[in-house]
Amino acid sequence: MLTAFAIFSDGLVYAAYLFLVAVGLTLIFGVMKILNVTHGSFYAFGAYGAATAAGVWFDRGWSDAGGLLFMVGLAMLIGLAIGIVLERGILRFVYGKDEVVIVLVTYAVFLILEDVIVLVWGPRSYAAYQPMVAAGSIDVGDLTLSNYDIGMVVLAAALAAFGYWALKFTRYGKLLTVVIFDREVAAAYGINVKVIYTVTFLIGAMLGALGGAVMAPKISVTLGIGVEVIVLAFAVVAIGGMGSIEGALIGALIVGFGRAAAVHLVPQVELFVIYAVMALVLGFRPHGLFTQPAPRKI
Amino acid sequence: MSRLSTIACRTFGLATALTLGSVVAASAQQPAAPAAPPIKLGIVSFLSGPAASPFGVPGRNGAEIVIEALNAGKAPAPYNTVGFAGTKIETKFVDEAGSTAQVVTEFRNLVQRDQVDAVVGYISSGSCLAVTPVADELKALTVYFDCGTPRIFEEKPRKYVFRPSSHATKDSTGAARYLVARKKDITLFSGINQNYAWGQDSWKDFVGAMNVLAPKAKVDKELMPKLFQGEFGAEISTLLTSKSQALHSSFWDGDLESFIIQSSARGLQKRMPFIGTTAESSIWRLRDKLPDGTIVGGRGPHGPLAPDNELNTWFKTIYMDRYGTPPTYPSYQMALSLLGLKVAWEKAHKAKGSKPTTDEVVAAFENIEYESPSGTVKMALGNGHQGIQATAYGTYRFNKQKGQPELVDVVRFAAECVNPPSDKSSEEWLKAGMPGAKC
Amino acid sequence: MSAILSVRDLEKTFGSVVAARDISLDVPAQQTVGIIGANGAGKTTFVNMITGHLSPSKGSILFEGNDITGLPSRTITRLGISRSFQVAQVFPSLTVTENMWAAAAIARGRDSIIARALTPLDTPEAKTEADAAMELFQITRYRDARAVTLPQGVRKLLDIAMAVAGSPRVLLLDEPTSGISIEEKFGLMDVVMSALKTRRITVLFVEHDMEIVGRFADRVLAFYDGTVIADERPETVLANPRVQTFISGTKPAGEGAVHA
Amino acid sequence: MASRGTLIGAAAFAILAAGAPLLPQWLVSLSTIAFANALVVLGLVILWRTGLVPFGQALFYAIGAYAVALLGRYTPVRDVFVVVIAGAVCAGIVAYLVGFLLARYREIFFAMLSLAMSMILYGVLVKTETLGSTDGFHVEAGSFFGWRPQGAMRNLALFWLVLGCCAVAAVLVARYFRSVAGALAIPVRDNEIRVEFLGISVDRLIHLKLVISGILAGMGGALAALAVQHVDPQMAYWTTSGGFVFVTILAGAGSVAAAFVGSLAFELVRSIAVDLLPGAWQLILGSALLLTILFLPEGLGSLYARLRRRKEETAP
Repeated sequence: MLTAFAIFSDGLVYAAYLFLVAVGLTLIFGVMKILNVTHGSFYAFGAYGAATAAGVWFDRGWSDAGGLLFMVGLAMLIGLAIGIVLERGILRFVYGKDEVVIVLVTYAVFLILEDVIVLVWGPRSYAAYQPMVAAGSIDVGDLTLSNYDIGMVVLAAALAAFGYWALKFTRYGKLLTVVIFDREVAAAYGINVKVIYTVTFLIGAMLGALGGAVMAPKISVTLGIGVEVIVLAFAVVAIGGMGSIEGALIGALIVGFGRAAAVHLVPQVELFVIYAVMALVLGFRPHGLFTQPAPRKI
Repeated sequence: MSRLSTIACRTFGLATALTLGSVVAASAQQPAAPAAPPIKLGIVSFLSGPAASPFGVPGRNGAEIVIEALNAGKAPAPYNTVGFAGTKIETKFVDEAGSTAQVVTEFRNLVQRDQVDAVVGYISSGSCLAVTPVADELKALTVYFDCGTPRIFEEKPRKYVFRPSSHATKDSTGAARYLVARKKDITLFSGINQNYAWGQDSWKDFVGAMNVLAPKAKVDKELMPKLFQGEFGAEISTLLTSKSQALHSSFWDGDLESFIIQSSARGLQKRMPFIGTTAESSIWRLRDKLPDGTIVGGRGPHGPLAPDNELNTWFKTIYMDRYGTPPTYPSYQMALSLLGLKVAWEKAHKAKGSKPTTDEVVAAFENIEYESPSGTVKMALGNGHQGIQATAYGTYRFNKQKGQPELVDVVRFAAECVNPPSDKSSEEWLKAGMPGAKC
Repeated sequence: MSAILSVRDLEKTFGSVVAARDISLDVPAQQTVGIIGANGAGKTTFVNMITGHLSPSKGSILFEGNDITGLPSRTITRLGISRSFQVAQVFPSLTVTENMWAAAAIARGRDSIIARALTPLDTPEAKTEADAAMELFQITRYRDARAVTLPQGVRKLLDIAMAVAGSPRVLLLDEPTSGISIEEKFGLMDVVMSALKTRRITVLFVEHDMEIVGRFADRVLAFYDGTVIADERPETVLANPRVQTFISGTKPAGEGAVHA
Repeated sequence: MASRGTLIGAAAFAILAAGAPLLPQWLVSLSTIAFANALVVLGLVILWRTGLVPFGQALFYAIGAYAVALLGRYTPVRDVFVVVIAGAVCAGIVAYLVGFLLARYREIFFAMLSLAMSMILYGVLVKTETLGSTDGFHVEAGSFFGWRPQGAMRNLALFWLVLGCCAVAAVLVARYFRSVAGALAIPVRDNEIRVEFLGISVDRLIHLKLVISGILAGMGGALAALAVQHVDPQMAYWTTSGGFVFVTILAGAGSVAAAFVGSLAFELVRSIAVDLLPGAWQLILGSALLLTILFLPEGLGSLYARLRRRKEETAP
């Protein structure tokens, strides 16, 4: 019983983490058909930005809650700034090239940004644990849960709900749906696809930075965190279906619960769970759980 | 078929040109021989990637200040001669990051292109294992400073490779000895280690030592999360459901700090003390977030676990002055490796009266015993190529008045107490019940 | 003589949508069959089932007496049934000659991938055949142009020429004149049909233009609501009141619109 | 028509082989690794011409390398010719098996699935403590028909071996490119439907390409293992695959020779970058890749130029 509850709560927390990390990636892929390797950099810059913000804020002894907001705010600003530079400075010149070539462009930018992090922040690690510590914990039976983790689950759920609402009921969301469905038709109907692209990329960049900022208090912010996150996010998105928000949510839940169950029941297999699930899902549903394969038109 | 098919090899000529061109460039790089050429050392350490911050950069920093002090002749006696035997030292720093093939290629470049007199470096055990046969092949004097795997000298005797820092077995045996001394009645313990060679070996050795020292104690949870996983919620829950009385971990840096923050937020350390075999390198960042009572090791008697001697005071001072933080164990390991090389070099130089050859330095290096900022180093294992040192563990306490970390109840274990004897591999020694251990 | 192509009780459903049903017919060798019908009447579904792009939900297809129902398209092609497409399917980044070489080479080799990897693409036979086909379809003067730059009509011809490269006995043309201006349509069809006649190929072609159907077809199948409502000589079919109502539009709805 | 190219290639090959003893040793070693990796790149070129980019080619690379290492560890087989062929065959068999699944995928899904496969192998290797886990283990120095050269001679012999393998591979791949199956790469990328309706299975064409590229990658891995004398799971990690894709882009898919030139250029650039700016070599490599894609499409060979033309024509 305890184990079942632990699996449930751990699964939720891990799924929340995965969803926060993957949602920006899937949004950008859905709209722009770009598999954005730079997503790992957004995450890393978000985490570093948040850690810097934490240093500035908490050194002055200001309030914890405000500190978290400041961290998230600064991280998303950094995400926005890098997003603008990247989209306006590089990506818009390669739109229309082969998908795989664009992946490589983002890979190149990712390599560059990895070293930019070293140049800006130096090769040392940063901590921003104040919000995590301040949030405290709650005892549920024999298990102690961190309130910060619970907050993360709430945030992920809110983000998923907001994303669903925004896509279904806002003007921008409806435009996005059209662009996702058929870029050319959208352009033919007078939708400014270029603006949609820019806005989407910036939102995706900010979401990536948000993921980093939210995780920053839980982790030691150090070199290489971006690399780990990319593959994880790719796997989640591939399982759920590239470009689908629901897919990212379901993918995150599957991997989250799968991994939690593995850690509690068969820790030996934990290392493969995510890739095994990915290979299995792709084996049966080549385009992920939530994407219909585009029919071949003759 | 002009476009569908491909014309082979048109640009093959370019490959030749590139290769030959770089030969010309390389030969142009070699300077005309000056009167007294400095001794060239290649220093290899992680300058990028996740291992840079905890190990690579402290290691490089240690090398920089020690070599600077040596070149100025300002180190305390007996290290107060300039450079190595009066000749100044020149360094070339190389990044260890990249594939093993790249590490080996860069090693060859240092030896064959840059013609260094010795290479000092390597943090990853994988790098050390890969470089070792190449070093012997090239007859290049190579001193490892941080990598921990005992396999290097246990698999085969080596000629040109030295490792004054002791290997990883003592970290686990020391941890087990400390734990058993503090908690005689321990019956259940768990471990969380990264799922890669270092984590797997550390855990295996720790369990092996526990089996000898506390045969009644059983392993409960055996967790092996992925390297750099960062999120440990499920592992912490699993441990919270365990009645273990201690938790062993060889986590380092990012994973260590993430785990400490996440687990202390959920009160794990109130239930079982945490034994961190590398925790020393993180105490200056974690400060009051590292729970009091954590058992801290530092891969040997380094940092706050180092003995109180003149060399240590000197090293701490120059490091603090330059970098603003106290040196951690990789800096100490780099310092003792360089000092060992200096001792060997000068011994060979003295015997010969002029600049010694590599083979002469190698012969002089074997079996020496010398002092370092972290105490005596004995090149006792692996035919005199592998150093052993005492080790120490302590219990963490954050001193709120001083606002500084402290280690209390520090216990020192003599080198022969935690290291296998020269005729046994670590694994055999632990299996046999640690015979011949002198404590 | 027996039919080269026989279809029995063919049916295709997509979920609850019935795209084709109750189709049974025989096509004798070297006949030219026109297929007419409004959009969505089941013409392309019919062609897709014969050529293996769609697998029938029910019924069978016999080619030269062998059951080919549900075989993959490439096997059906190798057996001797080729097709062209409503939107010309060519290799846009290759030249016309290269397109023809590719088609000729694929058609000639054995069906083993290993053998394919050992045979050069540009054998003299393949080249000769490609040249002959380009000559036959009168596209030789475009031979060095990239397919993507071709005018629509030439692209259509190339598409059909590639389909013929495998020396099929039966060829299905899916709207060969779609996207072609009215002035060009007849010229194009003249070229195609005379080329196919010299190769003695049985032809089934989907066409909206009744005039073209009347002129080139020996026989006409009229599709409506997924099935064949008329199957006779062109003049008879075109005079059929239901055909005039539902397909050719020469008669307003209401007259004769009695559902069968 | 290929005779001139073949002549130049043969001349370059002869000059490299004959000139190797005159080169500094570090450069011989570097070129050995570069040309071993070039075989992997050559395999990627085969796939890329069809529009497929695997992010998991390290799977086959690692299999080839581990095959050699395991033979050395558990059997008395030491002959380099035997072990290299064994490595290539093992990788080919694995490629054949995973090909049944992979050959059905295209575009990014192909990339992702191949990545998943290589990461599973990575996980298995990391879990295998008897093989040294992430530390990997030593690869026995091989013999050449009983001859066991040492030191510098061994490096030279290995270089000649790698060069020989490259020459054979170059000739065979160039032949393959002219064959029906090889030449259909661009048709498959352009229009799979048309290829199917002309009477050939696209999945089987791609399956064959996977097997060939797997064999090449396995051979590259086997040679790299002999040259480095060490194998570790990192060889199966996705960043290793990423590196191969990187070189493929630099090289371009235009010709067989591009793979060799590109791989050598990459190793030299990386080595110089590490030499000059040890803290920022990724920045240099990333910039090189970015600049190549953005400004030097012509340098990438004919396929790239064609791809771009096609995209310009179809772009909205």
